[in-house]
Amino acid sequence: MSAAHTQERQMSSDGNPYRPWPARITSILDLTEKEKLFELRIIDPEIREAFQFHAGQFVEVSIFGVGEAPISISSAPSKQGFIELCVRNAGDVTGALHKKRCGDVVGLRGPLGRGFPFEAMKGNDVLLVAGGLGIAPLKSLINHIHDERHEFGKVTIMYGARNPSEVLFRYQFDMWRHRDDFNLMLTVDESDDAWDGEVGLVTKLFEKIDVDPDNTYGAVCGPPVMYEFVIAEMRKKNMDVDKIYMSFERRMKCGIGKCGHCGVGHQYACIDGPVFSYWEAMNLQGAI
Amino acid sequence: MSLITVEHVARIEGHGTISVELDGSIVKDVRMDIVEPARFFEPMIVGRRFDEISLITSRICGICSPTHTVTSLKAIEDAMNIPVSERTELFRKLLVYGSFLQNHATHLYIFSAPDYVGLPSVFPLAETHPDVFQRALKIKKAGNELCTLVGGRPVHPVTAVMGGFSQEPDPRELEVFRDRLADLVDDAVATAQMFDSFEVPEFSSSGDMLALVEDDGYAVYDGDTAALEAGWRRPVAEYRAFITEEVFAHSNAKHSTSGGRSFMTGAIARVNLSRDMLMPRAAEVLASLNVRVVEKNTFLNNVCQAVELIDACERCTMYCDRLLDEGGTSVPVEFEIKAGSGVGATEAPRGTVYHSYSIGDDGFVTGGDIITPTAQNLGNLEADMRAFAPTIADLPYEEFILGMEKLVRAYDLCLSCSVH
Amino acid sequence: MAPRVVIVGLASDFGCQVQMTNIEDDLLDVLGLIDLQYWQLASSGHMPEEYDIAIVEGAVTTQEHVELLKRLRKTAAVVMTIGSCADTGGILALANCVDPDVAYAAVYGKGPEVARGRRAPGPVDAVIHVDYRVPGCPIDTDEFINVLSRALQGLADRTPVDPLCAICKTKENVCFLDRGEVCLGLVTRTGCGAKCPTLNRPCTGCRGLAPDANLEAARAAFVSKGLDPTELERRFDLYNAAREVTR
Amino acid sequence: MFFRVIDKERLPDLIAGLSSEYEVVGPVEKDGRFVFAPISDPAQVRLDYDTTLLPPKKWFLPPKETIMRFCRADEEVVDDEVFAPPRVLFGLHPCDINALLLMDNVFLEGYVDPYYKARRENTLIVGMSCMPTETCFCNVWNTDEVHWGFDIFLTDLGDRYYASLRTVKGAEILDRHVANRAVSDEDTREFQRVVHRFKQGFNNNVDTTQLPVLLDAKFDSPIWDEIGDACLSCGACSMVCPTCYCFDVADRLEPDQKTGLRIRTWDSCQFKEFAAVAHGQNFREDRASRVKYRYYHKQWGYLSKFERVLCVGCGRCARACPAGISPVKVIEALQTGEVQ
Ligand SMILES: Cc1cc2nc3c(=O)[nH]c(=O)nc-3n(C[C@H](O)[C@H](O)[C@H](O)COP(=O)(O)OP(=O)(O)OC[C@H]3O[C@@H](n4cnc5c(N)ncnc54)[C@H](O)[C@@H]3O)c2cc1C
Ligand code: SF4
Ligand code: SF4
Ligand code: SF4
Repeated sequence: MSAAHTQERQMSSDGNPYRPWPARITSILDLTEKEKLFELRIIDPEIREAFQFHAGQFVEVSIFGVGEAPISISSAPSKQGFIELCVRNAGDVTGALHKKRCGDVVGLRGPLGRGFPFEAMKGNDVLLVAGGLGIAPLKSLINHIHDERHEFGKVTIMYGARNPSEVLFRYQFDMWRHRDDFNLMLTVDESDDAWDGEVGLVTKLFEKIDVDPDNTYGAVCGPPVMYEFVIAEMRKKNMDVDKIYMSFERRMKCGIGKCGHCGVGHQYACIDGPVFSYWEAMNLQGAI
Repeated sequence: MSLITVEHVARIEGHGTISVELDGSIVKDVRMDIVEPARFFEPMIVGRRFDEISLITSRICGICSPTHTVTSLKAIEDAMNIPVSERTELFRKLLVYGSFLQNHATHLYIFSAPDYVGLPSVFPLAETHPDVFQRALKIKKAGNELCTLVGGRPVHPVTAVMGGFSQEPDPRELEVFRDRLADLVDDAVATAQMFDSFEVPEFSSSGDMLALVEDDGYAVYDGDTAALEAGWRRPVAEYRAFITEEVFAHSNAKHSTSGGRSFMTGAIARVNLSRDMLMPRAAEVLASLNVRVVEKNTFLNNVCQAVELIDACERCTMYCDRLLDEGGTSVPVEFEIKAGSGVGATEAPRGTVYHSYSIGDDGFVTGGDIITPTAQNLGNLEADMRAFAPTIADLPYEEFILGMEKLVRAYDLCLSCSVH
Repeated sequence: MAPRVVIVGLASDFGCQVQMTNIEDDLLDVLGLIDLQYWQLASSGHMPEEYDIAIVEGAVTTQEHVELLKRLRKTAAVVMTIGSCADTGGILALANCVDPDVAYAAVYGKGPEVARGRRAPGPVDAVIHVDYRVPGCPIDTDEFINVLSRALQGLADRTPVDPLCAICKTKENVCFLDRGEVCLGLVTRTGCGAKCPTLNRPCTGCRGLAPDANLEAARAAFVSKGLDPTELERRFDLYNAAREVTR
Repeated sequence: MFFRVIDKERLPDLIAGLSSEYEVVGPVEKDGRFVFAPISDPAQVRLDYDTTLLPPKKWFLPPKETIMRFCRADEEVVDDEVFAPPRVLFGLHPCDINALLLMDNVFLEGYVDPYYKARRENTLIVGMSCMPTETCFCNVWNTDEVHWGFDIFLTDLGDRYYASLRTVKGAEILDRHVANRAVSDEDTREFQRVVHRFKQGFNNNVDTTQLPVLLDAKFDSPIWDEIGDACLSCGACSMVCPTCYCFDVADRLEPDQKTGLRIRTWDSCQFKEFAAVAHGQNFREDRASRVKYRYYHKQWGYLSKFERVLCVGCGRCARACPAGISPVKVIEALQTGEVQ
């Protein structure tokens, strides 16, 4: 299953997959106090054009002097010439990235890893469940589905955040909310006066939906604690173990299957994942 | 009555405060308060094993750590009757000289020179006199690297152990270093000439001068103690009999006297007592300088340190040659742990340091005593300060203070050593 | 604007400050990064009212030190300790093993009380929060420059938490335990490049207890190598007598 | 493969000859044990060595290596050149050669690691037969034999070596630097006798049948806690292991803070921070989970990808571990439910 799904072309033009390409920050949007959305363009036009990816893949963002961090691509694969990264300030690299300004240059390696099985999902219903920052990779998938909406059946999006101020991509949700071909459900753990959505854990939303287990794909991404409960709900709806997909966060240093940090069970999250089916994940000891 | 104090005098190693009591422009009293907190090394080593002692006492001073290490090892070897090889001694000498090079360069350029060129620190020299600044760093660096080559690192040597060395430097590196030391002689000469050109006040210290002496060399690693004016020479094992320590209320460091008289130890004492033993170039330069034969002007301690730099470079070149040519081993000698007492004395850059220990038959230390050069010098320093202050009392405040600081710094005090 | 830095010494042998001057080749580069406002060892001048980074050497042994540290913490955005004395109490904390009055009498006899406000020697972080640390007795100059660089960039403190043996292995040293000698590398904080074992001397624990050390297992390892397990604690006291561990 | 025979006393000719063209690295004595180090005189080479402190991997993946230099101002790599001098590794035992083949899977498959690759390509391997020691268990993994991954392999027949020539280069350098002759039937018979004696020499024989099943089935076994309690998390096992390849990457600025280096260093899954991510989450916080992971990855994770176990039975970890944890003991503990 593993190797075949990974991108195996050597990334950099000189054949050094550790060497980042310079990329320019072309826009920065403050999403919340801790998250910003960056738009990046690889400076070399040839490489920029050649940069093709799948929803669920990630890049290594490099800031020289600080280090590298794996970040999921948030924009849709159908949008070319740039990528969007939704980044939470969580430490050294992400902190340094947050200090960058529009026009600054950072390093980029990728696309890396195995994304969601977009082709296989076609012709089916899709149930997407995100918690917190987990919306970052899922947004790429949602956008991609959006661009090829006619290929899919029912599309349900569940998204839970801790409180209204932490809800990411509000502008997008406001757009999708008014479309009847997306069933969008938002919930927060703690609400405030202005909040008109649901209150409670994301699992609560399952009460409100019907799933056709024979032709529904699931895609889940969120903090580690979330998976167990969301999957239990999906299993209650009789969804197949090999049609539920999830994305894993692990420590990564190289992103290309060498450094060993992202080992999860018998696999590596960077090249065998970060997206795994639930069946695969069940077989990864210590994964969930 | 007014009281002038200079708290935490800058550019000396450790914390001390100068206090001058004035009645108009009449100097009533002058003191050097050592506020450096006591660290209790002597009681600390009691109950520790013989092979840990040099690690502990090395931490008396970060500048003369190689000397404390070597002195400590010698005292324990003396107590347990352990002879060491000539090769071990040569390496130990290199270690001591390494600390001379690094210390003298630091003291002369970083601590003292700014006084004579009217700067708060040496750093501005990097721009105004890059050649001088680079020379300072070059000598200092060579000292550090000599300590690193032999001891494993510049501060607190690792390889010097009881009876020998845990590891010897690679002969190829030793060879490279020999050439580098030979090269350094010219920089040392330039240093001596520069300090000789600085104007110093006419002044003569009232105390005696004590240093180690040897019949056949410029004593640094070993020897007897000699007194310049009292004229005696006695084995270091008797140091308790010829040095008396006293406690004073204003100072965390004790003061020493010899035969009831304050005395000075350090480069000036060594040059006075052993000038005939200097290496050729050092002797030649000394003869060409303004320093007189028996020199008791404390301020000239600086020039004497510079002369010692020349001597150190020449001498270490010779030692490297011997280490490369003569065989022998520095592998630690086998020994039996036994009870005993012993004394070790070595010349630290700023004067003679004495360590003595008693060891029980289990190898654990039962008592220890350490006298550092600065502790010996403090009494003499205060006497000098008292004698010198009135001669500059009518100068404007800033200049008066600078004058006093210059005198204090000339001693190359190591206050953390003094309060150990 | 370069951050304003003060360098302050408590009770110590100045060894780590000396090490800071021992970066001859890089001294000017490093000084170029900061606005050095106060360094008693190297320059005249007074401690300023305001500064951004305080670098502290030495153990806390007097009440004055405590006051000084509190002042530093209030003023400085970043406090960095250098050396074992500041980090663990270092060698000076060995004095804790001796009754202070006995110690005092041993040094000063019946003479007047001169040691002001004596306290049992301890580390800086027992008094104030420390942001960055450079452990070791003395500090390693490379590590110092690196930690300073991290502090200047606002990166997280990355004082190592693992024991020494791994790096010792990379130096291809024959393990002291296998030679029947006590070595403290099993439990000592890594980061020195296994300096001592590589110079053929067992580690004496100058960088303090590795936060992730397994003391129980280390004692068991000593026993299996035919060594006295109580020597582990006794030797470890050398630089770490102020530590709090369950014995 | 082709075979030749060399008289034992002629071997120094080969080493000296190779030294004229290559940096020759071979086993030399260090404080009573052995290391692979550059050779300046053939007499230094100790072909009777048991095993070396560090495996040959350091010549391909150094413990600390600058992978690129960068300039901070324009976020650009200024140099990522690989330094790979022509080198001969002389005297490698079969386990170590097999270990390199396992490393190749990681560094030369998928994304190719250019640093490892350059050194691998510029290095010739001369293997050497050995006799099992106390801690060897290469027999368990069938890594006591090696059929490729070397240029020349020398089997010690007492007064002569039986040289197996695997590559053109190997045949060439042998011919060029040392007198050799064709193999006789007697030579081959002696070769077989020697190999037989070698095979008889092992005293570790742990049962490894269905190891992946055992590892999965016993994933939650308290055995792991017991082993975890004994582990010092010192990482010694990973450092000395010829097949452990994990590394860390960190940036270091030059003192002027303008340029810097991206440096990779050997890392170990036994270190506490190895699997830690942001927000205080650590996927392998406790020792037991880390020890377990090492064995799990070696004997099942790697196997699932490359169809081989990531261990060659060299026994280095067993010798290096202060707590005496070893693959043999761990497998036995899993099988018997008891830590010996
Ligand atoms: C496939 C994948 C996709 C991801 N996608 C996104 C995304 O879209 N958006 C996003 O914001 N995040 C994403 N992440 C998470 C992101 O990669 C991490 O938050 C980021 O790597 C943190 O790096 P940093 O340098 O900012 O933090 P670090 O400075 O590395 O610190 C983070 C934490 O890691 C630990 N740590 C790191 N290094 C060390 C060390 N040397 N020693 C000790 N502890 C250490 C500490 O616990 C620290 O608190 C993703 C992760 C993965 C694996
Ligand atoms: S010598 Fe010391 S540091 Fe090195 S491996 Fe052995 S115990 Fe660890
Ligand atoms: S080996 Fe041990 S004693 Fe030596 S420097 Fe490192 S931590 Fe300190
Ligand atoms: S796990 Fe141990 S025995 Fe196996 S290859 Fe690594 S060091 Fe050798």
